Amino acid sequence: MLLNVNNLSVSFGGVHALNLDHFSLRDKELRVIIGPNGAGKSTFLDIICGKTKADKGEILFNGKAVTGKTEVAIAEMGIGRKFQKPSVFPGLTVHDNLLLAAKMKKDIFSSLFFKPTAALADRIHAVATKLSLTTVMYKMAGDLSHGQKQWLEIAIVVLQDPTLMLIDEPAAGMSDEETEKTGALLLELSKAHSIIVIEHDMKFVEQIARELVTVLVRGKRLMEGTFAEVKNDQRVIDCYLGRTNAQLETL
Amino acid sequence: MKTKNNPLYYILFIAIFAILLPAGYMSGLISVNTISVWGRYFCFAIAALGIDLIWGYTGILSMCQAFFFCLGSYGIAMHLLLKKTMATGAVLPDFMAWNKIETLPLFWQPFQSFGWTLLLCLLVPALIAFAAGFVLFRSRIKGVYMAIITQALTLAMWLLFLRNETNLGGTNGLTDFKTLLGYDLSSSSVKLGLYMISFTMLCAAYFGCYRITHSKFGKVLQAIRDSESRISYAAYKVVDYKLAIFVVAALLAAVGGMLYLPQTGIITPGRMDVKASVEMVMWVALGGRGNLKGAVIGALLVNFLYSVCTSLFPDSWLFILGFLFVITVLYFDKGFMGLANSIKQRFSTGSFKTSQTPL
Amino acid sequence: MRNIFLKQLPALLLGATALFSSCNNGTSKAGSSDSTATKETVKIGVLHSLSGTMAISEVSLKDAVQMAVDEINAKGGVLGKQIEPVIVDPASDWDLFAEKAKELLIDKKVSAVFGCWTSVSRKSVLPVFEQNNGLLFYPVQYEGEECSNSVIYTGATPNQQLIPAAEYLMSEKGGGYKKFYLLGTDYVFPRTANKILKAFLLSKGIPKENIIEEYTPFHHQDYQTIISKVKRFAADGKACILSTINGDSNVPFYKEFANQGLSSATCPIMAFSVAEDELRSMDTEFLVGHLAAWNYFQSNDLPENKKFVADFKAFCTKKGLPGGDKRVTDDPICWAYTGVYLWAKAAEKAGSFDVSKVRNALYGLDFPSPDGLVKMDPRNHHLAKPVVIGEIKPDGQFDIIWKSAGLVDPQPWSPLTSPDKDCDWVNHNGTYAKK
Amino acid sequence: MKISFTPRWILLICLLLARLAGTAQDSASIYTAQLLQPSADSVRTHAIGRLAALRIPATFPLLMAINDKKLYLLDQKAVTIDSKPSGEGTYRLYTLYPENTLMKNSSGQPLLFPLSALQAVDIPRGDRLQLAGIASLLNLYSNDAQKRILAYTQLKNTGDSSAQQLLQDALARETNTDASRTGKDVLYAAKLHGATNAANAKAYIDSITDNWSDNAPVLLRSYAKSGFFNQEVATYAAEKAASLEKRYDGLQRIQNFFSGLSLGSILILIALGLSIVYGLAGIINMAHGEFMMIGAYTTYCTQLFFTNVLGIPQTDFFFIAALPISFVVAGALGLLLERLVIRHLYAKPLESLLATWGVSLILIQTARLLFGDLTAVKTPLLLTGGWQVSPHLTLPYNRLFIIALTLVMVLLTYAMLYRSRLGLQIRAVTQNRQMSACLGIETRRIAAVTFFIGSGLAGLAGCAITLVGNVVPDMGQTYIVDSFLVVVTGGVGKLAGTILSGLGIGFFTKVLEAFFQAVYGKVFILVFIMLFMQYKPKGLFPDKGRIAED
Repeated sequence: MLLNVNNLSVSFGGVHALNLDHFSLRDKELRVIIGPNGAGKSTFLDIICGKTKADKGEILFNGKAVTGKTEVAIAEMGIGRKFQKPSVFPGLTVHDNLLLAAKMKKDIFSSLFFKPTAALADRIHAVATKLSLTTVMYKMAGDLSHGQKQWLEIAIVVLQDPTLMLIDEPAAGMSDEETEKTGALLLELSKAHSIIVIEHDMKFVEQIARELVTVLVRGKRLMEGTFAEVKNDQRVIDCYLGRTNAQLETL
Repeated sequence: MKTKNNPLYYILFIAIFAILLPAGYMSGLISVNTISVWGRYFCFAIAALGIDLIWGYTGILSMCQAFFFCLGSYGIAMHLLLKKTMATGAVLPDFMAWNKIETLPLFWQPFQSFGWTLLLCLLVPALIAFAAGFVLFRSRIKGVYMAIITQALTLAMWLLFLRNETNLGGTNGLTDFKTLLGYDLSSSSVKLGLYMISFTMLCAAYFGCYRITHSKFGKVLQAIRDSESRISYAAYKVVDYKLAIFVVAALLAAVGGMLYLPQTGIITPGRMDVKASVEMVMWVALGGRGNLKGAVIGALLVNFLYSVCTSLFPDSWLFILGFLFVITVLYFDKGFMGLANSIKQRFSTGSFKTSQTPL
Repeated sequence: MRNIFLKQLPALLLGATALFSSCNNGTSKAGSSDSTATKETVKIGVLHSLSGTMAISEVSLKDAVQMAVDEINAKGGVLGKQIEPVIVDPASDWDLFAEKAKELLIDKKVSAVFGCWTSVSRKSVLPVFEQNNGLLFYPVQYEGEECSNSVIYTGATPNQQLIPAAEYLMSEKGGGYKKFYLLGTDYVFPRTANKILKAFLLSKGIPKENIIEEYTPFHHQDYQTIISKVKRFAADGKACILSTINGDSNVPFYKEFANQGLSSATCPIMAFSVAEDELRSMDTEFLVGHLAAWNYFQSNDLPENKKFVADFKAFCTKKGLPGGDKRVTDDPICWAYTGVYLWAKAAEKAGSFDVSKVRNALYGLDFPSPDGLVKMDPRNHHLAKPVVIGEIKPDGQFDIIWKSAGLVDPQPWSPLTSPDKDCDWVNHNGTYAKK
Repeated sequence: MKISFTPRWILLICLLLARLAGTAQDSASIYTAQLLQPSADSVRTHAIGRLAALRIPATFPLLMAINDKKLYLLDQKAVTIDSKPSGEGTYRLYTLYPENTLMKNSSGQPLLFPLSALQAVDIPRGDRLQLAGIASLLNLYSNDAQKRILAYTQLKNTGDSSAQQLLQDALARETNTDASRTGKDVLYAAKLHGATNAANAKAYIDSITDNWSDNAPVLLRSYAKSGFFNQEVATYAAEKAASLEKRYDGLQRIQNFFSGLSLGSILILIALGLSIVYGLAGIINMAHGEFMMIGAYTTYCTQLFFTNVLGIPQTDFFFIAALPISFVVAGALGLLLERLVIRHLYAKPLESLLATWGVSLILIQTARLLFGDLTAVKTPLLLTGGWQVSPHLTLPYNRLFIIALTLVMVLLTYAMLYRSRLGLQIRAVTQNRQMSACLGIETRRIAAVTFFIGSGLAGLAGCAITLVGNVVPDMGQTYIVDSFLVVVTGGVGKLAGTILSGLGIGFFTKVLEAFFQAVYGKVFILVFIMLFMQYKPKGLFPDKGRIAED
């Protein structure tokens, strides 16, 4: 197992945001996590990548403990993260965004005396092509459309070349066509990387969920299974329907 | 939109300050006083470059640059004062003799040698910046918190330097220097020399900062400014980068201070009070932050205005500066350089880009 | 694009040159506006802060200098020349003091400069004056221990203010006080003043434990802790405070003093930095009955003074200055005014505006100031003058309760703290070691 | 009632009296009369000299009036005035000789006269100097308790044995507790030193201890050192002194505690507005201190308005009026600033810091041009002096008032924020601006109202600060960095945090000040805060949850 999570819990001001008894991920697996709002999906990824500190529990990545490490150390272990809200460097060009992300030595002196190499340029170009960013290479990242920003962030994660990618709602705010393209891309990436994807869009989930899907509800793991199993599970349906009803009632 | 680097700006700048002004002095059109005054502005501009690096590029508003500036000044001042004291045959600088101090305090000892002085002038601010930065950045203090804590740090140091017991001359500071490395500070040629050194240092500092900001290191800094979390998930140690640039900025401020001292002839804690530290940031804000040219021009222009206005409009110069600050922040958030760029664009493209002036 | 700029280059260079020359000439406009261009003039510089924190005190000195200049000009000027004051604003910025001093001496070539209030501003311009052979008339009481050839100190030296005040408090008439709390703002004048006072008190047999020295930062507003210390200190009577508290800290200090139940009857405060001009619009209620030591009070009833006070009020009213006829005179104002006359008289005596000649003419020169006849020291650049102690009245004026018998000679080096030093520019080269 | 004796009449009567009896009392009458003779200089000098030598208590009030330069004639009768005016520039009068009484009218009310109605008698300095020797005795008969306290302490120092009787007489008349305490101290000390056996000495030591005066420990210590009777009495005295000192140290601690509370409440008062504005609008208002200055000048102007326009000086009404006025004026100017400048800068804290710094320069210079000088507001009579809890502990009324005002304002702010609809809207906008706007809250209006309240609170703080300090154009700068520290330490936009950190910083400053000098106290505070931020980088009460960390 690449990732092993046991008894992980965190709470904010008395509310249990996450209380996960067990979660594991194989190498080169693409796992989709679904669940209603506030189920603790993003919090789970936050804990893995070091943004949020867990109250208790352990996370083993390649057999090494992740909890308690800094974001940088975790990134160096080979975990990359794409956020729900696209997080890029708006004041830099797309090219510079990609250049900063690319895997290389990242200490001060290497940065100060960095010289671009042909191999690196090729790599950046290859990833940019894959994500249709070549035409906007020298545009400020802040001036990109929402979808382009999403792709840029994915490109940033890809260039980091992590073992495990944590992708939070990649299809949010995208057109159907873009969504499909994103799905295809994720599937391709999963050949070389382990990926955890959080998604709401069931159509998209159906496209990419070739293996297991995990359902989180109120911070707990409700069930785990193939997409078909999950789709037909009564508890999952209740949970989603109940949420819809609740929303209808409040409106 | 990046403006292409037009070498003409540099030619113009060097022509005015390295040729026109000294030539004006030689021919008697411009007094040595004016030369000295501009030499001092250059020192401010050097410090302003540091502020631009830390604030404009990295997004950390540090209000303690004035303190680092003073550290540089005080170091050189201590050396000059000891030299002068030795020349007159006394054992201690006169203010210490009045304070009934018998022996030279330990921390004054190294300043008897010029080499040590230079080293300490750079080392002390760097170490303080490192220590303060380490504590502040490690605990992820940023934004407003950073600004206020550094301002409070400056305030505390100001209070400390005001005290006579600190043995740095209290409110009177250090003054009345005679020679630097044997050159008479009051002679016109030395003043011109210091002016040229300051100008050269400014150019060197500019070049250095230009190289830094255009390297990948500079891009990491801007990335920190834009999204600190993103860059740390990309495996960059943000604390290291911040610390490095904080130290560089402190060094630039100290260099400015070191050159400032012999041209002004006095350093007092007044150089690092709340007013002084905010004003230093204002130079960069007015010139245009995140733009090295802006920092230099801002520092030169604001100080020039200050000198002129205090003579011409003693009652209303504060209004002029105050309004300038408010209007710049409100309407030209990229400062003079942003304004100049948008005007230039208007001329070159015939259409006014409103994106430059958000309302 | 480059072409446009190449075309603009000469114009820009021209513009830049214009900028610098404006920098050079900019300041002359301010001062010369009311000078008489037709007659031959002699320039003097006025270097008082007109903005910033020190403006409160220094603006009045600028007015006093201006008034003296107007009077002298009305009487025909000096050596047949009208005086033209060049007024600049150093803006309470110590570095700017040095810059403006250079401007006055090098660019404006003034014959003498009247200015500065704080010790730090004086120390800031001192090297400028020494290097450029200038002459500064400094009108404020100071800590001594300085003896520059380029400064004429018309304010008091420590022995002309501090020592008589302490002597008075120790005397039978003054209340026979035995315990002294030396309280000041933390800067060089209070520090040096208290050092001299302490040496004096110790020499008079006051035991060490009966003298407390304490300092507060500038603009200190909260005197609770200190006053409760004073209260304990004064519990067994016979204690007084010698205050060198500066500027805006005074009101909170006196208020807290009264509110914690102390009064001038139980523990009087002798202030060395509170004069009529500061009391002008202060709430004097808490200050009444406390003391101050100076060389001059507006309440001095000499006819010369009555005329001076009336003239000053008339001058301020005529010029439409803030305050108008409610303006008051005080010690520094008197000496700023007297300074101009001393310079004019010395120039007449020397027959020249040359700095060294004027300086030589100043030794031993006397002048009927508003404070009576005062006399320059025959050997150094200080002024011999009477010492007075006053009690604060509700109207912000002083009741003179003690006056020295005759003029008190200045001692720039206090014999208490520097017994081996003296200042003599006639027989020695400034400060010298006494045998 | 009108008394119309000419001096000559008095002289005649006095001479007559003197002939008849020939006692010292009568010669006093003669000299007293001579004193008031307008023409005879040498006679007067001699008379004062004689009176000083005779030391007759009945003449003391008169002599004291001379010594204090408060001798007046009212219809040719020698009178003196109270030390402080009672009413608008009018004074109560006392007759001086032979009776020293308060002058009343027929209905028993004290007569009030302005100084202009009295004829001041100017006794030359030389004459007055003759009284210097007995000044302390004279003061025993002063109407001013402070003077009497001084007199008692001076009697002790003269060590005059004949003075003991005078002291006892005076103590019998004494009405003021402070003065009586001081007097008793002197009396007991004299008796203690004159005690003839150990039991007596111990009894006096007990009396001194029970008297609880400021000076008691010093007295006992010096007695213990002198070691009169035997070691036992000396030890007894030393023990008593030690126990007293311990109690006094305890009181001193309470005083320090109070000082901390008072400084803390000033900081809270200033930081309250700052905190709300920052929390809501993300504005670092560097001009906040200047709104305080505006509040202080408003108070000053209100005072001027009351004395000069309404013509009612010497009342406390102006201050009561100034409280709401300064709130409204500062608030209104804050609103203006919000309209003109701030609304372009929402959620841009660093930009707002710079712009408002420019505003503060403008405001300072405007105040300097308008008011020019160092000014100070008269403290309302009600708030002068202090509540004397014990001889060692005085809590000044002005500071008590500020603490109370802070308490009230904190409660009002709390009620406004957590118990009103407006507060709900403010909190909503503070947490999520966009969402609030979607829910139909007029965020702009809410922001403006908040700015009004924040600036108003600063104005109120300025008004309160006139009670302890003065009014100068750059007074705001003194407090601004400190109050920002309070906000930052407490966690921005957190009411509870602001209060806690304000009190904390106030206490710490005062505690440190008691051990070190004021300057080092400040430096230490800063170091503490920096270390504190290591553990709580977002202040005492940071936001929790996922959103907070973006």
